[in-house]
Amino acid sequence: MDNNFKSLTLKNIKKEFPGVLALDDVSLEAKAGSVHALMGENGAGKSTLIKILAGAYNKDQGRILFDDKEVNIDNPNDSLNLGIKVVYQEIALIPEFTVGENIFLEKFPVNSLGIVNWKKLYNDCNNLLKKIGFNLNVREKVANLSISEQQIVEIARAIFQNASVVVMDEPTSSLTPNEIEKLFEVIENLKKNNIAIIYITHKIDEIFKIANEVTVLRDGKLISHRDIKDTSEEILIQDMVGRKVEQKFDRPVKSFDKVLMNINNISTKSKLKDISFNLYKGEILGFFGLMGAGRTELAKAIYGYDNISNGSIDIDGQTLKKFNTQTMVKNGVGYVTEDRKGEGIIKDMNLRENMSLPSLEIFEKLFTINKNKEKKISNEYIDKFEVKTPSSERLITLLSGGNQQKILLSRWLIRNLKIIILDEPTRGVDIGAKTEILRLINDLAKDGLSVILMTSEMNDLLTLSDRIIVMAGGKISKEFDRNEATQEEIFKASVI
Amino acid sequence: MSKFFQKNETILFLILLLLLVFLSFYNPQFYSIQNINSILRSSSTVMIVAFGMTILLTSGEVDLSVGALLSFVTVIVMDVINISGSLFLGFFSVFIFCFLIGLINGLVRTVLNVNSLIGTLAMMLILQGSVYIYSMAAIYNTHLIPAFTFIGQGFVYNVPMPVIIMLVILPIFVFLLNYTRYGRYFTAIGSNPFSSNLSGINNNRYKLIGFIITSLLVGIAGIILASLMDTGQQGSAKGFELIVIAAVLLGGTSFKGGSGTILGTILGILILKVIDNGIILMSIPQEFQLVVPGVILILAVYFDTLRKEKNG
Amino acid sequence: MNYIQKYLARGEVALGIIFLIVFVFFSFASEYFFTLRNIMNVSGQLSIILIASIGFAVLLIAGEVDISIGSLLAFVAIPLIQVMNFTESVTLGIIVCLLFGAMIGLVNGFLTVYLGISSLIVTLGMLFILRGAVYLYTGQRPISDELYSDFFFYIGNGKFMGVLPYAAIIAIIILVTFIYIMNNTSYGRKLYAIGGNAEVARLAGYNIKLIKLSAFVICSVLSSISAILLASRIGSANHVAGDLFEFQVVAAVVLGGVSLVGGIGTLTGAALGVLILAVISNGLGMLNVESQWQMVVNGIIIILAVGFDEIKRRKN
Amino acid sequence: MKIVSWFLAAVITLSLAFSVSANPKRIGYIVNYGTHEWYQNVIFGLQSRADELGIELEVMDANLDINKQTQQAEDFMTKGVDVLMMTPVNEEGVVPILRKAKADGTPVVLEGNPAKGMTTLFAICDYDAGFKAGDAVGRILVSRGESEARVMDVGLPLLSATVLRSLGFMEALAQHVNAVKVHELDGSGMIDSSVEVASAALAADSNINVIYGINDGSALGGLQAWRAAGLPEDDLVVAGTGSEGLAFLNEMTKEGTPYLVEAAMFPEGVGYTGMNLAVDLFNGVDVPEHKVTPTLALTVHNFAKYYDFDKAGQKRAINFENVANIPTETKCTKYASDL
Repeated sequence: MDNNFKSLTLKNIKKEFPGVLALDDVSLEAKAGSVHALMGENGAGKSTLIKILAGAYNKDQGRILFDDKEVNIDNPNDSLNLGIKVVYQEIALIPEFTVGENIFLEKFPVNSLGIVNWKKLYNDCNNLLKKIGFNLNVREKVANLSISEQQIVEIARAIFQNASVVVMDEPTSSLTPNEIEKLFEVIENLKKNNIAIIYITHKIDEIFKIANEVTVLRDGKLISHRDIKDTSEEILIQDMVGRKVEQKFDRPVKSFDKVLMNINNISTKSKLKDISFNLYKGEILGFFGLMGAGRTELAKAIYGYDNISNGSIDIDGQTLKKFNTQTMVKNGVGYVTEDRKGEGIIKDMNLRENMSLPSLEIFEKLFTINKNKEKKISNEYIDKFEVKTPSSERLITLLSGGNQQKILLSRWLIRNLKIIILDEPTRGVDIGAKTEILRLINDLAKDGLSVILMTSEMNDLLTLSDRIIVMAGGKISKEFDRNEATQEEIFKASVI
Repeated sequence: MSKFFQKNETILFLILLLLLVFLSFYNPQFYSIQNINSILRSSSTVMIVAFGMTILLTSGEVDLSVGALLSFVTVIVMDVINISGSLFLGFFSVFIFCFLIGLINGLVRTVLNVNSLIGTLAMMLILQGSVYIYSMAAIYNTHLIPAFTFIGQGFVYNVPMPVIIMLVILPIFVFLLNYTRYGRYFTAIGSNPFSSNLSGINNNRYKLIGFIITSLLVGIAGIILASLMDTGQQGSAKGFELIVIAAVLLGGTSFKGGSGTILGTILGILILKVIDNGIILMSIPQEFQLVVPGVILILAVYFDTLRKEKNG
Repeated sequence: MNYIQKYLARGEVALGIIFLIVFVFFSFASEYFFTLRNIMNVSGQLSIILIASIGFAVLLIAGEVDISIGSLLAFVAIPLIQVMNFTESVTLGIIVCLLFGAMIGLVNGFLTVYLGISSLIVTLGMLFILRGAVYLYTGQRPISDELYSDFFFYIGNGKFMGVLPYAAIIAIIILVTFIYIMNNTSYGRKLYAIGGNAEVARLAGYNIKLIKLSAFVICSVLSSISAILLASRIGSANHVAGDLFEFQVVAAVVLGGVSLVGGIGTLTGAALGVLILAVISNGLGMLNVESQWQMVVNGIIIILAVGFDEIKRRKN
Repeated sequence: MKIVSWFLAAVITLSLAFSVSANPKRIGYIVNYGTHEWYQNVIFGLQSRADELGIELEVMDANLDINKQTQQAEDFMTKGVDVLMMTPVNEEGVVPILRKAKADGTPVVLEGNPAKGMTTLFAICDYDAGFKAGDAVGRILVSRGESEARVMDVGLPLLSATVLRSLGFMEALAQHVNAVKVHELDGSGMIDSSVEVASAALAADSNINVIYGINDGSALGGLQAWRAAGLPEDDLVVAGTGSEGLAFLNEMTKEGTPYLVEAAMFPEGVGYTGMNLAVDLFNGVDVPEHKVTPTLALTVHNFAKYYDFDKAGQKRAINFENVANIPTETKCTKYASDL
């Protein structure tokens, strides 16, 4: 917006959510014409930081300087007026709108009567897309686009007008290698146009291709800020995880013999193609995949939440072709969702009720729920997992994310379970709770429970899994045994 | 103590108490047995249906066809008993009919996936029309079976029969919502349908049951109303659905599902009915029977929203 | 081929075909139906519900709902007729009537948007309050139009060149204007965006509260225009006017494919929904079918149309 | 003999043919609330006379929707009926229709209440009907040796017609005994709301010996509330209004019922008279502005003269001739304008 723009600086930013200190004294400077990479595990505070930049959250403390002048970002409008444009990780588009409309969502080209100049809108859009080398029908509804095309629309929207700072949150997570190359060209172009870029990614190789400097966050704290020349993959990983990848748990390599579940050629209409694998008793089977690889879809298909179009599942010698969540729960399968707020907790219920929901028959006598027994058992689990709460009668919404997650895990553990599917069990969970949850998973497997563990946290994946299956594009791309898996190999398999 | 005041029921109870004190100052007749019986009797049909509506709203659904069904039931029960001379057959056909209507409402919601606001609105139109296709004329009591008259008009130890019927049904629903897993399921389904499905609960089955229960309760209320009017009257119970829904919402059940208590519903109905009664006792223009509940509804839900925001 | 399929998949096209079938059926079934006079009559008759449906659809698209419009119809007619009777000015009456409508829209919108009460609850309460206020003020006696002006009579009853009802002209102008606004102005697109995904709209810097508030006002003001047409047609401010009107509007708009969750649907669709129900009602009347059958037919059509639409949507 | 009968038949046929040619062919009637029993019987009367005269009668039901009634009037004019008959949802609301019909050249006959711009009207006299019932109740009270009537009036205070009924009833009653109106209620004319408001009123004060209902639903609702309150029926007198349908006949013929008087308005007779009026208007015969239809206080002793009541079959058949012979006012004693 301003050709003389020099830099955007965040100073000593602090942001607290109930129970979690999301950002603690974080500073960051984005310089015009340069790419500042921001790294960190899930939950390190990157998303919170960009939401503050976008005006979606308000900071608790700290200052934001635009060209050395202090500015307020109280709402999205303030942010947009400064030329801060964000490409969100979750697709933030209006599905019923066309590509062109979505790109111009902020400000439609209008005349003085507020009438949209469609010709100009679509022409400009076409030109923009052509310029940055992507080929999309600008009049197509976004709902009809693939995920990667939608991501391109997001990127195009952020850069098409008046940007001074472009924030990209995992922009390549669902792009093809070809598209990623083009995106990097776009970024080079932005640099030339004196625009500052904050680039968030998990993919270390990307950073060395495009970034000028890199900042690492961990658990809401600023860990390091280095020039790209002064760093290496090793150092960055160390900064992110805080230590070299190491064994946190006592989980020796061993072989399993009793197959508990066979997944035979499962496909779904939307995503999954021909997936087969076995799950052994007492095994932790890790799944890795980048966004859009189909992990969550697989979990939901196995669990009977989404219909499968093909294939079957054998559990305990029983072959299932048509099944739903009830079938799976009856067969001793449990599922903990990645979307705790949307699909996990029941906000109108207390801890006890949330915990006992799938297992009420255990507490039943003559159609009556024995609330004392229910309280007793839920208190046992509250104690066992050190859930921080005054009582089991507290509304679940009043707990922190980590404690909520412990309750959701307990939801399944109070019943007789054979298999548990965990989808990002440590996402949005503070570090203390995280370690406890991981230890718990390990203990459960030792007791003979089979665990399907889907996580993007490489460290957890490597230290806990007996086998690791890597997914890409709705298919299984590679399978590793515990002793042969390395970070690099897994990454490589996931970007095929 | 502060927890006690945070409860919606407490606030409703205080409102009710204020009303009762105010009215008793104004008119000493208010506390006569007769007047209390009159309030309770006219509350009981609303309450019986509201028990079902509480379940439905808790599970995130609504049934607008209850009023139309209620007047249809009065016609059916009177007609069948007139023809057959058998109370059993009369009640039986009512419950079969109500079961079918509830089933259709539920299937339209769960199979056709039509928003229940629209589906039951359409059912309301269908019932309002077809009751006249069933019979243009009101059906009068020609069977003269005393037991039938007793249902709506009788007393047991000075307590009106409809109140007794309501009191028999009440504990079933208190039990159902608070002490059985089904109550939990309805709350879970309304509060977070994804989560409840992922917990192995068949959302659609319980929604279907909710619609059927509500319709069956309308059947009971319809039999009482028919006895009270001594007539099967098409077009009776006008606006009944709105009163039931308003009372349940006033009682703290959320329109978005998830939270609802029978106690709240009962208090909601009593408040509305005491206001109605007070307006007649005080000889205030009866038009206020429309205005006052409207204001109270908005205020009650507003306070509820405020309180929920405070709780995060 | 692909293009044709895509075209047919559009909700409005399916509705248009249903409309044509209904229309052709009645043309053959009744000798009176397909006459210029009848078609012009129907077009005048449906304009009242059409205008209110446009406002209602705009609000639904923005993700909110107003079920108080039936009571509003009766309520705002009172200032209209009273001002006309006192000042002998139709224009003044209309202005005051529209102002009252706008005020009610502001109140509904304020309670919903700024106090955060669900619009369904707010307007359910408003439904009771306005109807009660009408009963109280009028003592349940209609207030007659004593001015008896030709101008006011012609608004709802007159026909341009003796053929096309003025009411229909007003409705068509409003419909075309709002179709244009919804499709071609940034304001209209913002309404869609807000109803489609409020969070995205917020991040795009929209003033969601203000825009939603304006949608409430649009809904109430358009309903007030319906109220003026109705008052002209019944020559009075009538306490029974608009009873169950909100249900008719909801049915027509939803039949027209406007989603109750917001962001989805078009005014063309809503208008077709109104058209279909109006033609069925008129046609059955021309065939001497009792009105109770009309209710049953309407109920079944709504369930089937919405159910069909949902199934189609789920398939995609 | 054969020739005579042939001749007679020819005369009858000819005269019929003649009369048919002078009559309207099609008449449209818009009823305000067609599902109500009273109006079903009005329609029965209209149809009976229309059949006799060979007129095609079409009926539409506005179902209390004033907007719909306006549309239906337009629809009838589009269909080109010879006479338009209507019972207005309310009188103020039909003024524009009358104006339109005049422009269209369609003659209009109203039922019920006068409206601005109308030509002719057929209706009962509400005040007189109430008066006749009050008179009958007064006589009963006197015969029982009572000197005071304490009345619960289950009324509809917001309709002038029903207010006139209540007024007539009370004024007639006052001619016999000391008449006190203890409760003045709004039962909406519906049995269920009447039960509700009467219950509340009786709870406040049940020292009542007369219940008057402005229609049958109101009277029965009042009586049902009395019964549901468990009050003794021995000294009570209930009077209803309308002879709408079977309700009063069912109740009145019960053993020991307090429902003793019905202000009968003979809806079938109303319809019958109305059809004659429509034919007269069409034929250009001079018609009165208000054609009064007969009313009478019916009791268990005299109803059989006018109604043949089949209790088992739930049917009633009116005796049009006897109803027509009831002496009828040429003008009502009081109109809405007198209130």
